[in-house]
Amino acid sequence: MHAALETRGLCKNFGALTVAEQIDFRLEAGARHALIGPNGAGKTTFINMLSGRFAPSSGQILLAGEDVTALGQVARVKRGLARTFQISMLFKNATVVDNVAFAVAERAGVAWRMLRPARAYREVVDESMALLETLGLTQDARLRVAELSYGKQRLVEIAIALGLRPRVLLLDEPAAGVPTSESQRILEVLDALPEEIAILIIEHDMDLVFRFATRITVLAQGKVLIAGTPAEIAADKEVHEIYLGERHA
Amino acid sequence: MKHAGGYIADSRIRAIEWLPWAFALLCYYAAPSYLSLGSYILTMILFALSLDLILGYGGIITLGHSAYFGTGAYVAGIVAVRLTGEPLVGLLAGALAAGVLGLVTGMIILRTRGLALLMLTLAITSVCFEVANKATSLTGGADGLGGFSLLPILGLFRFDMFGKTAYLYCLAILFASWWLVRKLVYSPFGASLTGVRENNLRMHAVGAPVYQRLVASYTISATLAGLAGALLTQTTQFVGLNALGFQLSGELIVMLVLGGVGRIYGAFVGPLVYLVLQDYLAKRFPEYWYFGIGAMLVLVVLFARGGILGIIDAGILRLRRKS
Amino acid sequence: MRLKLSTLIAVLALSAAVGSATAQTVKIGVITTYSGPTAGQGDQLDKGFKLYLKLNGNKLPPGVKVEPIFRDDTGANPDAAKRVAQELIVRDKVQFLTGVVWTPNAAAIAPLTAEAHVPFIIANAAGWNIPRMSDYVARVSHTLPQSAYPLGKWAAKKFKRVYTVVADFAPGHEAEAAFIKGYKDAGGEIVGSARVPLANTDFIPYMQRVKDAKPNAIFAFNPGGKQATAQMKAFGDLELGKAGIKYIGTGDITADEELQNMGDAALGVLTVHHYSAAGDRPANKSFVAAYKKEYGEKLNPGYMAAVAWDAMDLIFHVIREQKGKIDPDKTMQLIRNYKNPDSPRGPIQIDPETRDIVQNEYLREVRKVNGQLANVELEIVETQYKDPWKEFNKAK
Amino acid sequence: MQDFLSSLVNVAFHGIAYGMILYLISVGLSVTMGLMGFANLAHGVFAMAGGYMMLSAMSGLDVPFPLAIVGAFVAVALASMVLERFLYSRLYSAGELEQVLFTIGLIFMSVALARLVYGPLPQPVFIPGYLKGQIHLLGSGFPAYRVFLIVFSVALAGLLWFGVERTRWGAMVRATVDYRLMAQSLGINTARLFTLTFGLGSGLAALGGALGAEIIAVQPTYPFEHLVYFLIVVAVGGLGSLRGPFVAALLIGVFDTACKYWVPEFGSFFIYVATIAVLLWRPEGLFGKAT
Repeated sequence: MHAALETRGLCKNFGALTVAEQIDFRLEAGARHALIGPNGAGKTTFINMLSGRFAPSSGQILLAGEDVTALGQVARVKRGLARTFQISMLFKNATVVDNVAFAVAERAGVAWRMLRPARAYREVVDESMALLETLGLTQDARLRVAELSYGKQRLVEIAIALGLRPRVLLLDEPAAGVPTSESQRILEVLDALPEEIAILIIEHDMDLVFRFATRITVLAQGKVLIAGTPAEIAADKEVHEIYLGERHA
Repeated sequence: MKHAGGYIADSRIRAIEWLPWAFALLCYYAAPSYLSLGSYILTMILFALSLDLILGYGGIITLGHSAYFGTGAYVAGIVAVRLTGEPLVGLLAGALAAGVLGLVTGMIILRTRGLALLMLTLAITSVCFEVANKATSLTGGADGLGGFSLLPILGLFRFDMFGKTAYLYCLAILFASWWLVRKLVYSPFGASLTGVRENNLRMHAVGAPVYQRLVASYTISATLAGLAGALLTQTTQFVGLNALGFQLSGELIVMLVLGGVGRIYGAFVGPLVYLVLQDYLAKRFPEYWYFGIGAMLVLVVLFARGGILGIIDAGILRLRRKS
Repeated sequence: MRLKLSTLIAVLALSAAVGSATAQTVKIGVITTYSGPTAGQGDQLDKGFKLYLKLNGNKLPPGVKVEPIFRDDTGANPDAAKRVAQELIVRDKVQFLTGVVWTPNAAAIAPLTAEAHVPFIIANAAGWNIPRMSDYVARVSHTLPQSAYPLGKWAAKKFKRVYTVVADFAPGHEAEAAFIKGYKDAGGEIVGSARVPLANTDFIPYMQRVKDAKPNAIFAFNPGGKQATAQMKAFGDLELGKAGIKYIGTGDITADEELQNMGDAALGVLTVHHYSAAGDRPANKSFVAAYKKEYGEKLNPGYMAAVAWDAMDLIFHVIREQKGKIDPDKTMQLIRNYKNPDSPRGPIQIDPETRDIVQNEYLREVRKVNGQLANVELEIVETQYKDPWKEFNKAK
Repeated sequence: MQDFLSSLVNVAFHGIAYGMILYLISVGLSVTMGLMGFANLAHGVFAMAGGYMMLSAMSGLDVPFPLAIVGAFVAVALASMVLERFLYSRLYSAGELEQVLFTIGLIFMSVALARLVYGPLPQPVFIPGYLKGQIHLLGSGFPAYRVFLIVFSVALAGLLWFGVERTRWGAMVRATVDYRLMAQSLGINTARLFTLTFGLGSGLAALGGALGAEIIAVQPTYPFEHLVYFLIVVAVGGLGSLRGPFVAALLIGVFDTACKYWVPEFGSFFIYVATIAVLLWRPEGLFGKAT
């Protein structure tokens, strides 16, 4: 059985700066996997390589056993890999439902159609609305994204990714910058995500990480420090020192 | 900014959308001595509409759209001189040539962004300019291409010197183009262009072939620009090098932004206001008319980013809030 | 079937003419260049027209007034010029068109005047065959062969080898062809020819090329203005004069309004042309004095200002002859027989056959007069001279 | 062969002189666009203003040439700083499109104003006697004024390089170009830095316009006419770099002069083709940073 997503010896240099060094990583099918590490550990760069936004300097990326290292973002999305962004990367002046529908339309292969009005593609609109409903955004569907609260914008991020019906979902700090009043809602949404989706999450909120993840990888200075169950990580001395220590001390 | 299109937008033509057409017909009867200016305005509206498709929907800032306008204009002129005086043949040939050029150049330049893209569009139109300047036997060079005459449209409607036929001809072509652009804007394709403009990176991340889609919209836009150029040639029975100058591209952006970007009707309002104002100022102050144009631009950018339609929107919103 | 522009416009223009027969206000559409890089040339026409209107605007029969309408064609921009002319004819219902710096613009306007029966008095655009494009065109300025051809003949006696550099548009091509014909027929040798794009501002490379070819003289034509200055400066900077190369050309290259900008490099340049602000005819002296009084002591009228003056004089003449009731065909008849023995440039007349100007061509040299550069007239090379090109290219 | 060599030398010389003018005018534009991300198409306005200032100071007030040059630099730099504070700064957060339009508007207005004040004709240029004539070197004569131009511009380029690479101000500019947010968090007053840099860039343009008046005639449509060349220098050289515009201006000056010399009938055709080629090869310009 292949891993949903796997990397072998993944490296990335920006000039003299090494931000990823020999990363071997496995994301099992249906996993709830968290990637943690201090600022500048190379977490977002790692996600960018996985999603195809950056090409790695060396190493391999395998999606369900298939080598996708040379493929672009579009091809990886087609193969079921979706991601969200750390800072909201939304279509700010478009409506909430359009934000989701852009993704759904690409997946459903109707985005090239030129002659019938978009609204006539009921299946796209209905699916987008249904997604918004599961995230509790039905009321906001017709608003422009820029008019939403930040917490709701984070939910739209997730909705867009789900519109692609991914088998692997990369979540880059889904709760970053969200006030506690709204972060609870995000956690509920994460908990309710379909089980068959393999999820890799980057998050600084340790409470969220330990409640959500069944497996944790710690990244420091571009290298995998340790990987294990939440309990193993919580018990690890080194992790405590460089990372958790500063919080729990 | 309020953009037309999207998955919940009602794509049926609203009553108010017939207003420009009613107005255009009214002008035909009410201001017969202004028809040559009118034809020019209609042509520039079509040109602005073509730009709106890539600027307003694709987010591409170009100083080189006159390359396609000029190509359409020259091809229509050359067809009339060398092949046939049938207007529709010239029109189609002009649009087709511009479309092909748009496809080829679009494929080359749309991989870049920002300043590089702006400069590439500028350089391409400058190259076209130099080519037309040099290919004297075909284009007349700096002297321009004139001295051809056209057959009646479909063998029925002769071009007259009042510009009546020309005006209605422009109106008909503009109407057809508007209908097409409207379809595009409200289609999933148009929606995806909005997505590209709003957030290019995110569009990649949802698996959209952004480059291909930009090339497609660029080609369509170039075709429409070529159509506008061919119309200009046929209604004035003359083509000069200015049709390829980057100044024309600059003026075009000015007109479109003045009206409002990315909402179809900005392309109608902008050229109308700009050209009527220019006509008025140029007559009153032939030496200094561009001061007024410049001041207007600065004011629009500082105080009315959404252009004239943006001001109207804001006004309506305020009225609604009060009531 | 060939679609001619409809005769409807003619009907309109005629009815306008009839309508205005009682109104007694004669509308004159003036098209010149007010904006863009070549606004300087347009300004010359503007100044000449306005000076005439100011000093002579009242010399009309009682009850007759003229209303000039000034419009901008933005430079060598034929489609804009054509649109402006069309508007002047259709909307403003002008009875005369005049002005026009640029040949391409005039060529675009001429067919309209044929349709609309509006007399069109060209005040600069020199392309030789424009009057043939419409029976309603007359020209008071010049053609390039008129000066370049006699210059060629004259140059053959003085210089063995000549290099030609002209602006790359119709008048430039005509100047080149006429000079070469006159020069070669008289036995001269052309060692090279270059055509410079109309938008060019840097003449150094072209002049370097000339210098390297080691001719005895360089023949130049450019559309005046800052190009004339730039070319002259390049000539001076590269010291072509010291290399034994004489600078000769049509009067455009030492246009009076620009001459002071050219500096001492211009000294000794030889040109053939029809007008010089330094001409010592009494009519010219009073014209130059009036010009300086109006526009400033430092400014000299160039040939375009002088021609604009003459164009307005011609229009006033035909208005007076018809007592303000303008009939296009009668107007053209009067124009064909127009003579002015006392223009600032000397005696002029319109050739009844070609409707082009007949005038003296002077050989001039740039010299310092009272500390200022001036085109000093040395001799009349051709007296009451018609456009030679129309003789060589007889209408079929 | 001798002839060919001498024409080669001449083409190179005049190309370099022309390139240096382009460099002086464009370097400020490169810095403004790179540092502030502002697409300032109206940059040529400052060059034109410099030209007018110098010429009217010399002809109207009999100010000597060196003083007129300095005066043009200072006056335009100050005036542009006022403009930056009151107008440009309001558009830093706006999109490229707004900036383009705004600056086109400024060009239109300045063209009309220049015409109103100075008339449509190019202004006469009088260079001082000691810069006239030719300097003879290696058997060829070179116009003294252009030799002066080259020497002066190279010296200025060196000074600029020193200022940016070796001074605290330069370090702040470089830091801000690379990491704007970080620079702000480090306590660099970016607003003041922008104003100063903008003033310097405009002042340099004024210097270029004034010194180059002999070669590029000063007249109202100046900002439009030469805009394309300034932009080409900046785009080909790369944004925010000092070396980029220098190399690009030299290349363009020499290439343009050479094309006009050897294939005069093609005018500027090859410049545009070369620009397209460079930008396709390196969209960020020869010395720009890849994004």
